[in-house]
Amino acid sequence: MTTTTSQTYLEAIRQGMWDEMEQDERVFLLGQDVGTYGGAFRVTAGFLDHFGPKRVIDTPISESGMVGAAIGASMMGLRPIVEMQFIDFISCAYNQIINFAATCRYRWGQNVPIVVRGPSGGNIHGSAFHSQNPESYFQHTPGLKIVAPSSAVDAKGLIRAAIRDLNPVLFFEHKYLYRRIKEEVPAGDWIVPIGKARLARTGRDLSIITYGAMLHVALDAAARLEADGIEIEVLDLRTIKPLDQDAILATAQKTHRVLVLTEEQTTGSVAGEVAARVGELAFAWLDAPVTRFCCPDTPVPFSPTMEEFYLPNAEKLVAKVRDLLRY
Amino acid sequence: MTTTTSQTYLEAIRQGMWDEMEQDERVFLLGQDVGTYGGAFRVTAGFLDHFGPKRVIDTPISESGMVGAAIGASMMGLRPIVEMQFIDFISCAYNQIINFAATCRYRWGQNVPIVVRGPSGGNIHGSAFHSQNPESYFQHTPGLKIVAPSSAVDAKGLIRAAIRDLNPVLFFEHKYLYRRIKEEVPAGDWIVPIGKARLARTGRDLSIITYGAMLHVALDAAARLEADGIEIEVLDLRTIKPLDQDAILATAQKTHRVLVLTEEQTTGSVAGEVAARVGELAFAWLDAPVTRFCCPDTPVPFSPTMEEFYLPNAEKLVAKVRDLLRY
Amino acid sequence: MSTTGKSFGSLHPDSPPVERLAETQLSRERQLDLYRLLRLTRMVEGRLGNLYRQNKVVGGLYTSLGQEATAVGSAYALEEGDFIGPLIRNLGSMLVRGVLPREVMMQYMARGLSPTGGKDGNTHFGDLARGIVAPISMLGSVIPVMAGVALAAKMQGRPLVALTYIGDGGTSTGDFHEGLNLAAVLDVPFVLIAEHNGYAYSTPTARQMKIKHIVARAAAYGIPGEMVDGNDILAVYEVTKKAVERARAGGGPTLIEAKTFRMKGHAEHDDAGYVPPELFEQWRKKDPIDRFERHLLGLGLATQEDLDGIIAEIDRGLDAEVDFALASPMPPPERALEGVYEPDPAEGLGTILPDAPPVNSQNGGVAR
Amino acid sequence: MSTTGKSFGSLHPDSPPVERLAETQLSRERQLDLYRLLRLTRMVEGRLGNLYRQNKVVGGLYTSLGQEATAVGSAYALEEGDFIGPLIRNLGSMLVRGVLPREVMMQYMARGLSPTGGKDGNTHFGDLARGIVAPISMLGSVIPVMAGVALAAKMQGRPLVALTYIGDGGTSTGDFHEGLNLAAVLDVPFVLIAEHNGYAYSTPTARQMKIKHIVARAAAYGIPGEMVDGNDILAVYEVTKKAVERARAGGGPTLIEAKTFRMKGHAEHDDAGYVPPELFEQWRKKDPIDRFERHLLGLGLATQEDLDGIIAEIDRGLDAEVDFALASPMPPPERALEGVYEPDPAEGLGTILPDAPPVNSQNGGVAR
Ligand SMILES: Cc1ncc(C[n+]2csc(CCOP(=O)(O)OP(=O)(O)O)c2C)c(N)n1
Ligand SMILES: Cc1ncc(C[n+]2csc(CCOP(=O)(O)OP(=O)(O)O)c2C)c(N)n1
Ligand SMILES: [Mg+2]
Ligand SMILES: [Mg+2]
Repeated sequence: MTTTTSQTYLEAIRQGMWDEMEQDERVFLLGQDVGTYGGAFRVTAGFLDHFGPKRVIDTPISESGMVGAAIGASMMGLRPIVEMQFIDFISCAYNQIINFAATCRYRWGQNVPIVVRGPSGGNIHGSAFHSQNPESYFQHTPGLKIVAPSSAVDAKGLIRAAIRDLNPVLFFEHKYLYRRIKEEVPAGDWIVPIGKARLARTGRDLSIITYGAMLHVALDAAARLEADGIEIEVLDLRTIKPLDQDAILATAQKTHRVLVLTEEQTTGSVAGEVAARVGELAFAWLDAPVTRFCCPDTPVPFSPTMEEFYLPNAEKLVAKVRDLLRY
Repeated sequence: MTTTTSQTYLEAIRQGMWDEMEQDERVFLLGQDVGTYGGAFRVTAGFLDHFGPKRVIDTPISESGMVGAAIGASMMGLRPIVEMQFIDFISCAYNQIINFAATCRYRWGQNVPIVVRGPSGGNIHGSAFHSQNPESYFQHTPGLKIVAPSSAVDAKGLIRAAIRDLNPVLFFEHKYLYRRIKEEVPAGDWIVPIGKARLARTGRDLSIITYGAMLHVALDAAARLEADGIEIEVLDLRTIKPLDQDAILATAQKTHRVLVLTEEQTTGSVAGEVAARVGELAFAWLDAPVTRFCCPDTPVPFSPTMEEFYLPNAEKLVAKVRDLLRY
Repeated sequence: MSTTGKSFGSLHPDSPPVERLAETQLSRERQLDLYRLLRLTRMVEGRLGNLYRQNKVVGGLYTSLGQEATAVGSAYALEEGDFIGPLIRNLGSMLVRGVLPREVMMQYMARGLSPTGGKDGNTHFGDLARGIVAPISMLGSVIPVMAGVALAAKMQGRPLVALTYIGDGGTSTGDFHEGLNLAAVLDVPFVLIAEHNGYAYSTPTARQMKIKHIVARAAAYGIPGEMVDGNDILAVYEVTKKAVERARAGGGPTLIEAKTFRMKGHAEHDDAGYVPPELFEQWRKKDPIDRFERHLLGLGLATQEDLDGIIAEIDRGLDAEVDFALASPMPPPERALEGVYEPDPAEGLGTILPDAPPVNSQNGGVAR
Repeated sequence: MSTTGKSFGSLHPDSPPVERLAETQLSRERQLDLYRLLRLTRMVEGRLGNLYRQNKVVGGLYTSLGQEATAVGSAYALEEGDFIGPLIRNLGSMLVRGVLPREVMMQYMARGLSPTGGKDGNTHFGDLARGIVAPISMLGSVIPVMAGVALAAKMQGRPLVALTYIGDGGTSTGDFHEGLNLAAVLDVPFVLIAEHNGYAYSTPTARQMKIKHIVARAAAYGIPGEMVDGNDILAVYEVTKKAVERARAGGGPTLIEAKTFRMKGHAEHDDAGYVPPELFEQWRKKDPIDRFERHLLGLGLATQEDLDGIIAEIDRGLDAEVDFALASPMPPPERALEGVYEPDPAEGLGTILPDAPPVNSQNGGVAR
């Protein structure tokens, strides 16, 4: 019998970090406004008071500097968590992440256990620089791990796993989910392992492979389609790198039809990588083309009318699924 | 009757830039050591003497600053060409490229006609930071164009097209080809259009889709396979963004078997994007899984023994093709 | 660093009733024009605040309350043909360059007739015809870009100056350093105004840098530095004018530090609980509009009626602007797909070389 | 900026025959040890040059000829437990920290027994046990990383100092600024040596920055700056020692500018045709080894025989190192696949929460 607490996605992340910091004094936070202010989204509210200024560090506006410092500190045995105020600003730390953090282990045997985390994703009318999903910028880089939870439980378990991981982990929180999701989260010291997808719904007609905020779009669409007796299987990747290839191939082999749904511009997307793998490794089982449903190849538009048009939603997804079932 | 000159890949790029600078006084160069020294690879040797220090600017070691300055200058009606001394250092300008250069047109109607170019690719034992193929870092970003020529003729025609293009163009030269390729290049004022692939070899048994240095590996393998009566079609993408989807689908429809060959780590590669498109849009024609042949998911290793193991070559490719033909 | 700016204006809270702002050659008319622009800035932001509270604004609202003089005074020192790269707190500089209040309102409300057609929000729009380059959100990034504008001007022999802004927080970015160093070493006509307003979001300057005065960084680039009372609009005008003239005359870039204070939170949602109330108290006394009014009235350059008249006229104008903006439609959804790339010109980009024929597998490997 | 470094050493080419280097408390033994390390650096690079000309080196060869005193003297001022982040021209600092010549040789020859197992080349290897962090090629990037090492030390209460290097060219990178500012504002035990050697590849300092002395940048971060004759090994030692002690005592970072000169091209393939021959002439007279020898001999700290003895011993040692390195095998090809990720510890990362059961489509949408 485990006790549970009702927690939002945001609270779960917060709690996960809090618990790790309580348990492991090597863990510390750095980022802009993470201390006094508790973070732009208040993810770290209360941390400064509780853990003190040594472990909760307000930094200058220096994303590259922050990540670099985290890399150095991690080599000394600490476990830094770097917050990007919005994940879009990770572009300013690109070099440190892909060239420094990601390669030390391979080049000279030095692992770099850091977490870089922050709010990603759209649907909050944040326009081009406060809505990005940067997972595809990094999916190509060996040495990185990338996580993108869709639920409070996963968010808590994965942030704990990310902090304990011995490699650099990029942890992309979907800000649309921060306060929109509330779940019973079990108490206790547990993790959700990096690299494992989760079957969110079983079905035999078609598989939707997705992650993050889109998981909820997929479940919504699946529920709608159920009325017509259509059984949709939904796989929540949870980890973008390394992909859980076994789970991906298993669902493809089961339903023979795969739609990959992600909140990214289509070209060069994570969805493309998933589709390429399914197409190559599950070819014999496929009854229809592996289909991507992502955003169009444009920056994220600001105005709600356009952003709604730009983003996948359940209604559009239902139509895509019906098309694919007719193939 | 057109006259031709025998030119290396490097000379062709150099000549293309030279001709554009002669014809169009808006075109200018900036980069580290591009002036007095003529560039680390001597691509711009002689430019300073001929065009003067106003149009050939040695800059500080500031990749982000260089690209930013190019963006600003382009808005004023100039046509800057920024050299990265090695293309790997483009990671330091990532933010300026994906967020500034790529989005102005969409957000406020301001186009940004700049070229960012430099030596990419491995096989010269340059290790992790002098061997990168960064096209996949950028393929996801709407607003960018990406070019990667495989021949001297294409290099010359495409650099001219890139300079004339009204959008930001990333021009990735493969340094392994710089002096290893020599061709007859026609004289005169012509371009090779961005966005058009080139059929490098016709065949009916299997298509290899590739670009850059790997084109030559593909042609080599195709020639070897010809001895066994195997007809390989080879498509040279030349442009990575926007992809020539028509040409890609046409060859897939023709041969029913597609292998995508690129010199990148496999996951999140351009090859993945091509494979995803073929899998989705040419599904009905496929007799075998679209197969990627890229590098393993590791940084580029330094030692020749390991780098040879890491890189695709004709021998390995022949084996892959035979496997795929047996499917 | 030079701190000639110190001679302008006064930071003393106990300044005498007749405000002694910096000396200026500006005529009475131009001073009243400056006053109008300063007032306009505050009043436009006031209207935006109303719209925000009415839930008409999409996303956050960022204002420059208490620091309007920096943006307005500096932009006023420019000539037609010059370029600015304003940040979110520099609405005033955009109004100086002719941006209409409705444009900003429609931007904030994501309307289809906004300068970006609803594609971007707030002050993030540009218009080269009016000499405005839009920044991106990533702080610091516009500095090298404006250095590039200045570089082009120099190359083209155009006698213009590029001016941009950075917050105290933004000075910590790599692009601040790369951009300013590049501008300095290439000796381009560039002016950077560092708006030192005490905080970067919740982070006080002492956590941002170990120096007290940002102007100390000018010496790191070998360029002149000026420190100015950012709440004395005449001082800001004069010090910028001097820098702009030097730049235009080929004297290269200047870094100007304007001391001011952000009188609200970072954005409308932020109650600025982390700012000690005394600081607000102190700085309220130095309000740039109040001070400019005391100067104008004290020196007999304007009567209270003159000022009231200006305010009333702005108010009337803003009613119409708000009405227009509110009545304007949201953009059509499909516009989301438009405008990513600049198309090739109709005549193409040049003669296309026909591709060499492919090797033909059926033909013994010979080109067909 | 403070320029206490100026008091150390002498930049005058016409220095008297008995070299007057900086005053030092270093004993005769330690001075001879320093001499050995200085010599060793030059001789190891000399051997690498031979190997390069024999086509045994894979890729380029980068040396520190003429500037060895900066790396050696500064690293010599550190204690065991301190950390360095050496760049390509700082082989000397690595040798000070116990790196064996064979390690560097095998790195340059891409051998399987090299510290990176052939995965990376030249001086790009690290070893925390010896306090060495490997940089990446992107200049400037190691500065924030070493600031992070220092930050950790401070947090952990370990009395150690992190020291790294940057070239005049590398100071133009954003990471120089972000890293140094971060170190300054967090007040961590960090020392940055800016090696001002006249050129960045072919680019003279005047094209890199508008300032003459890099040390002018210390004031931009509110930290002490020191300028030192980089070819006076004792001066470099002393000034670094002072900075390191201050840092260790909680006094925060220091920026040290060492004036020196790159006596070759950027790499072995570069003939440095762009450097005026007079400059080489001038600086040859200031060769740090010659000067240190004149000091040792002139003050009677060593005889020519002593020095010859040291050289001969190094030489014998290097013969063995070269032989070992040359005889060592290339790495097995499949090693390319190894070592990208650190595996989870055997016991795992914690208790794994079982996943909630999926919704079951066949069951009216209820979890099965
Ligand atoms: C590179 C980057 N990192 C983080 C942010 C998030 N952010 C937006 S405004 C701000 C504070 C800016 O402070 P300052 O530069 O002092 O300007 P002010 O708001 O005071 O005018 C931050 C951290 C950003 N926009 N860009
Ligand atoms: C970010 C980055 N840009 C470009 C380069 C290419 N590069 C390697 S060394 C060098 C010159 C370095 O000059 P400096 O910093 O003065 O060091 P020095 O070689 O004189 O020791 C350049 C431009 C690089 N390594 N990193
Ligand atoms: Mg501020
Ligand atoms: Mg140098």
